[in-house]
Amino acid sequence: MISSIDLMLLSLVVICAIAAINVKDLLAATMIFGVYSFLMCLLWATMGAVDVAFTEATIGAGISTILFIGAILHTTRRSKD
Amino acid sequence: MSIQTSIWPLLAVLVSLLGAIPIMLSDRTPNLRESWTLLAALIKVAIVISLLPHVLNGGGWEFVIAEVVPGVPLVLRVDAMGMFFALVASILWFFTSLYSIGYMRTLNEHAQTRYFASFAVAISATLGVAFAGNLLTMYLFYELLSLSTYPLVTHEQNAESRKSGRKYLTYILGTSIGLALPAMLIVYSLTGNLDFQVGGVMAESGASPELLALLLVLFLFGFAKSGVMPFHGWLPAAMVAPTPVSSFLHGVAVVKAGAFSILRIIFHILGPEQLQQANLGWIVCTVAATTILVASLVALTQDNLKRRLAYSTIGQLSYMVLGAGMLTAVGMTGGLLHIAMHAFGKITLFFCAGAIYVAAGKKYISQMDGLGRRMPITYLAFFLGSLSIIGMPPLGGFISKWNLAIGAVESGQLILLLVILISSLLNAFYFFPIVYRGFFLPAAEGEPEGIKEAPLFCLVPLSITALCSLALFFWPSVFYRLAQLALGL
Amino acid sequence: MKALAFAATLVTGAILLYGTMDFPAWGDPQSPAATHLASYFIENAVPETHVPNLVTAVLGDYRGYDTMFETVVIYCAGLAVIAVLRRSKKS
Amino acid sequence: MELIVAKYNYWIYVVLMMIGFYAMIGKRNLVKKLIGMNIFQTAIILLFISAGVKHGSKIPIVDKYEVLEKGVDVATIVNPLPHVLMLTAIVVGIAVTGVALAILLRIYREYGTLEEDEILEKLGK
Amino acid sequence: MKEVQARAEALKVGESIIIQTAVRILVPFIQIFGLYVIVHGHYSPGGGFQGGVILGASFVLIALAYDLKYSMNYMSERVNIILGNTGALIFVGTGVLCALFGGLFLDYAALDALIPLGPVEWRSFGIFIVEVGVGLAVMSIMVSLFWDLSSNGGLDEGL
Amino acid sequence: MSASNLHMYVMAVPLLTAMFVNLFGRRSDTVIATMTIGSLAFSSIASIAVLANVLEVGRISYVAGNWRAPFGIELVVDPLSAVMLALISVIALLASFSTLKSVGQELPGRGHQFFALYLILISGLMGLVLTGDAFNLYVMLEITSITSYGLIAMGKGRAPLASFNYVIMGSVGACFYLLGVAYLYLMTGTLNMADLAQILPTIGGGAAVATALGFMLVGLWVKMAFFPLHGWLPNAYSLAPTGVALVAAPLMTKVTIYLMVRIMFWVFSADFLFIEHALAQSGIVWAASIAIISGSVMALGQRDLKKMLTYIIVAEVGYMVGGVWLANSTGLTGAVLHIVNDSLMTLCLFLAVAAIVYKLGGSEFDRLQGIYRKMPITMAAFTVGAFSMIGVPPTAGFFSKWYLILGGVEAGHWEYVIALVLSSLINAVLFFRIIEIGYFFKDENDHGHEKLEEAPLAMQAPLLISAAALIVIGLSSGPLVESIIKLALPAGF
Repeated sequence: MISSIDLMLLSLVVICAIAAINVKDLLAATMIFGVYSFLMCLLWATMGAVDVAFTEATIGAGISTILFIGAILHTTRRSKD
Repeated sequence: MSIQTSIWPLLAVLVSLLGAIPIMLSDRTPNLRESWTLLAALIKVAIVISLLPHVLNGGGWEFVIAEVVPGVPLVLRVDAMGMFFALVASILWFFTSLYSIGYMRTLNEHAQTRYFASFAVAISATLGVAFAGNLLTMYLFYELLSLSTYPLVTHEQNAESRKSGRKYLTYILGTSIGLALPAMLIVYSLTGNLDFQVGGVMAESGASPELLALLLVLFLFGFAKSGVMPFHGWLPAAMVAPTPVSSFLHGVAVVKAGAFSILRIIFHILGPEQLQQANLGWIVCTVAATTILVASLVALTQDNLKRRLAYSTIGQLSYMVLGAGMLTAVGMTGGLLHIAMHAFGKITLFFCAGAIYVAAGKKYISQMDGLGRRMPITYLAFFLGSLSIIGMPPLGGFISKWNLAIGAVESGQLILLLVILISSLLNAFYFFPIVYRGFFLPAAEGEPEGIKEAPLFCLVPLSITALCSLALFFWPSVFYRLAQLALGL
Repeated sequence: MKALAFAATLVTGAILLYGTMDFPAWGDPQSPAATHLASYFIENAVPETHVPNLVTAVLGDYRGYDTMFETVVIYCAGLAVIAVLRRSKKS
Repeated sequence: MELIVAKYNYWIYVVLMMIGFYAMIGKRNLVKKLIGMNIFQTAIILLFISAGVKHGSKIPIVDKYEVLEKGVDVATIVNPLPHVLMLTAIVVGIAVTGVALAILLRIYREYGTLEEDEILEKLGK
Repeated sequence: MKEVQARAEALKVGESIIIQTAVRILVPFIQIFGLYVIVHGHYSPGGGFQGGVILGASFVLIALAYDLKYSMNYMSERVNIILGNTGALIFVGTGVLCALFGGLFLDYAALDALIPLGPVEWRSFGIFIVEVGVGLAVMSIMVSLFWDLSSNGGLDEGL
Repeated sequence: MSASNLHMYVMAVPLLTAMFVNLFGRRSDTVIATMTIGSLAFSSIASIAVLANVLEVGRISYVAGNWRAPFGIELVVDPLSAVMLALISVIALLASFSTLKSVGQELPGRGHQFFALYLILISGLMGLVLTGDAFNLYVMLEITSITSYGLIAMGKGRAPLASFNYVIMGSVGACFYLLGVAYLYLMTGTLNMADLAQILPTIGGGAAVATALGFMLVGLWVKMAFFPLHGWLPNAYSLAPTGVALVAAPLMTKVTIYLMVRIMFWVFSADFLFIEHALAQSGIVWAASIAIISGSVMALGQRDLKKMLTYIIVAEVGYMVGGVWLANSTGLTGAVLHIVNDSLMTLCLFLAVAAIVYKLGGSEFDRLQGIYRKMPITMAAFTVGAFSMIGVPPTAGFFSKWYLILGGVEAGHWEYVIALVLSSLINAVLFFRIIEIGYFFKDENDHGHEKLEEAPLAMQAPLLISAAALIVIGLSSGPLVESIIKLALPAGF
């Protein structure tokens, strides 16, 4: 009994992960990583881990992304790989 | 045999180590510094001699320093064999100290404080090797001796001496860590014990002959201070050191510590009996005999006096090893005796070489024509010393060589007798020309006038040691008795 | 370099997959993870701490020691960032 | 088939972890390495969280008075322990990320690039 | 950096009056929500970390909408450091206090000796205390992380 | 203060002090110094008391929050962890005198940040040795890592790059460890080490448990810089501010080795490790032998004293890992003894380096010419440390090497014995090169009366104490092993 929502989320997560490490633009990578975090957060919410989901939403998708962006704007967006 | 606990062995070892501290502190006042050196030397001789009677009566002294490994404490034990070596070393240290003062001052050497301090540490370590009660303690002092003589070898601080220092350490530390230490650990893991016992601790271990052979080889080459080939290269290199160092290194402390260690191992760790049963004496004998012959031949070709003496030393050291390798009572006695006899002879020779350098500034034999007429006392002493080394009566060297020869006959290996005879002949070949040139050849053209005997501080010690060599022929009984006791005869 | 990294990743992944063979089925209520410590917390957390949010109860009390160091970790991070990055006003 | 149904979740986690791991060791861009690190960490968190899942159970927040009076059926509630652990792990993750970003900025100040090979080139000069 | 700044200037992102006003209105609510998350951690998802991050986010928001200098009117560097330290100190201090009052480390029930509430209630209350500590620490550190990373350590100009 | 909390205070006092240092140390270095030294002195005394107590009464189980063991987080004070606790606090105390000086010179005005991180690092290390909970271990691991990332990145020049490398490698290590914990948790449902040790034999050693063990070990190996996972260490330690290297070099790798021992014998069992995975066992001894030799050889290529020492650390890690995996009690005794001795030796050497860097501004070989004349006391202590590294009796290093080699002989792992001996020889080369440069490289007409340039007393005193400790510990290693180390070994060993 593969629940379809689970499977969908999981495949999205994997796609996001691959995209995040393969996009050449770091800012885009960071944004994709934010999406990844948010999907993770949904996944955990479906697993009943509300606290973790909440934390991931605030920390992973929120602050962490902002910190990445802050750092990238002060350095460079380009990436060779 | 009554073993008494006493702190005196420790004091005997420590006296010069502690002496190093005031020596270092009186850096700016040479007179005071050298009084400390002499004082320490005197006290040391006194302590060692005061320990002697009890040992001669078959007793011993013991002092446990610390319990470091289960079953193997750091312990000093004065037995006959240790006493034998300690007696030689401490007496000769006193003379070397006297001689050093004269030598160093006349040449106005640099870094004399470091020199005297290292010297003090080195003699401490030598005595430690002599008095060590087990293999671990001996190893400890052996390493300490290597390290403390390193600054002496590198004394000149120029590129050549640094290179020699490196060579010295490479050989000595390399073999002791690389070969002797594993061998020691194998012995420990077999027996759980590293004590020196008459008959050897390996007696009960039931080790196979192959293992015994491996251990023997590891130990034989592991204590490379004994200069057995192919680990002899450090010795000629170490000749860059000041002559008192060379005399002490080659006459007494370092090389004898190596030979002494090998003898100790054969007598008291591996055990002559076991080696005899496993029929392993030939390994030692082959190595020693080869070294004797090759070193004597090489010595013939050397023009630098100190280098010639160095190669001579390499050869002579192997006599001691050879004696042990014969595994017969007489042979082993001879080997042990040769430690003392050679020490007095060789130190005289080195003292003379130093005196010649101090007085005439000459290092090469080819330059020494006619020098004997200007420095008669030095040359006479040199003559006596070389006679002793060659093994001519009436000098001490004869006694040990006689024993060795008898041992060779007893063990039925006549080839060894041949080796001894040939080598003695070679000894004569490389020593007599020096004396001959000194007395009978005319001095070279343009020789500066006014070369005369070295200062008194140099001259007195070398005369005394030469006379000692002579005396040992007539009164060898103390050393003879000690050697007998050491072998449990 | 990349090939090496890829190979290392594959090997590691294979080992991890091999390890999952023994795992209890996903979401199994009888798995050891769900029974051993967990049941104690679910049963006793509320009576012992009067906190209805079990996660908070375990976080704040049973595993308060962890949480304390978690705070210290974040504190260290703040401190480290200041120490590494901050430039003094003058320069 | 039974095996796949029971375990497919775990396998996907492993794939995720390996994506992160590869980025950490294989990518040359330092930011990419960091993103990889975060992916790796979240994947591990996912693994932990799924260890607490029970089929047909509720979130770990209960009614205090009901529990005090009647007790609670263990099987109905999700295991809270992994959640606790993973809260800690998330916070640790952000802390490391923060410090790493700060170090990144310092590196950029020094070398003006975030590519490992370019930095090494500059060092070589 | 300059380039980014120039582009931001051109787009007038940082100074959009709509955003600024929206932020100004939103921030108090966000902060109240953050406080709620902290103190209501006992009964609902959330707790010190989440609440702390939300509180921190409110300051970050100000800094994003205005600029860093302006946001430091709300919380200065000094206050930030003091709050961060205080937060961590509250947690560790509570633990040590429990030990000093004869219990084991972090055994809140031991604080019963201080004010008698009953051990179980003290545990609940102890969790509350440490959550507040966590909240404070996380808030100030999130803010400080943002400050430093978004201004490259200079604390002068934001993103 | 009740005595049962004493070991807790050992750890908590530096932690609390860290925050106070950050709050109040901004203006005055004296405040920082007083607080740091005060708290560490307290920790040292208390930890020695704890050690004495533990040797008397045996293992103490302590649960933070007063929840019984598998539910709350258990702190374990047994002889082994008590030894480590005492070691950490004493070494940190000795190091911090020097650190205070060198930070004052290298990082003026940032002492309050530095020492807050520094104290948390130390208390994190203490937490690591105390913990009896697999997950808490991860948290403590991250504490020590994050503080050291920050501390290392405070250095100049290439230090941030080294630190970033360390971040990546350290995170890989920590993640691997956490993965191992996850696997164990999935299989057993518990995190407490003692509990794990009870449950693991009942479920049998399947693929998941073996994987868990593997990942935990690899994670720790990354953290301890076990060859070939050592890449981050040399740069990180040599480029860090000297004060960091002073405490990180002696402690970090050794504590990680302690953790490996802890995981191996207190979570898994010797049977599981050495009998069921005999192949891995001998494989790891081989790896350790290679680690020893390559660490030493890489050290040979260095032209900077600090960097050279960091490669020696890599080699020393090989010693200890090999000793532990020899699978006999002699080897393990040697490894544990070597943890103690090696931390002291490294401390001694790094204190000397700190004094040199303080005076000369660097430790490249070229700068060291004639250094024995300028800093005779420092270099005398350095020589003692060097002898100990080489393994010259009666310094401490000899005796741990003794046990390690003996263990190798007993286990029949000759490659390990050869590696140890060879590395001793290479160490001899390394250190005599320094001694030669420092002592005998001098122009001919120098008569050795240069101006003394000794480091301040605050740097020399700990150095001399550590050098003396090397000899004292060496001479008393018999009683030390009999009365402490033997007790610290796992039961049945």
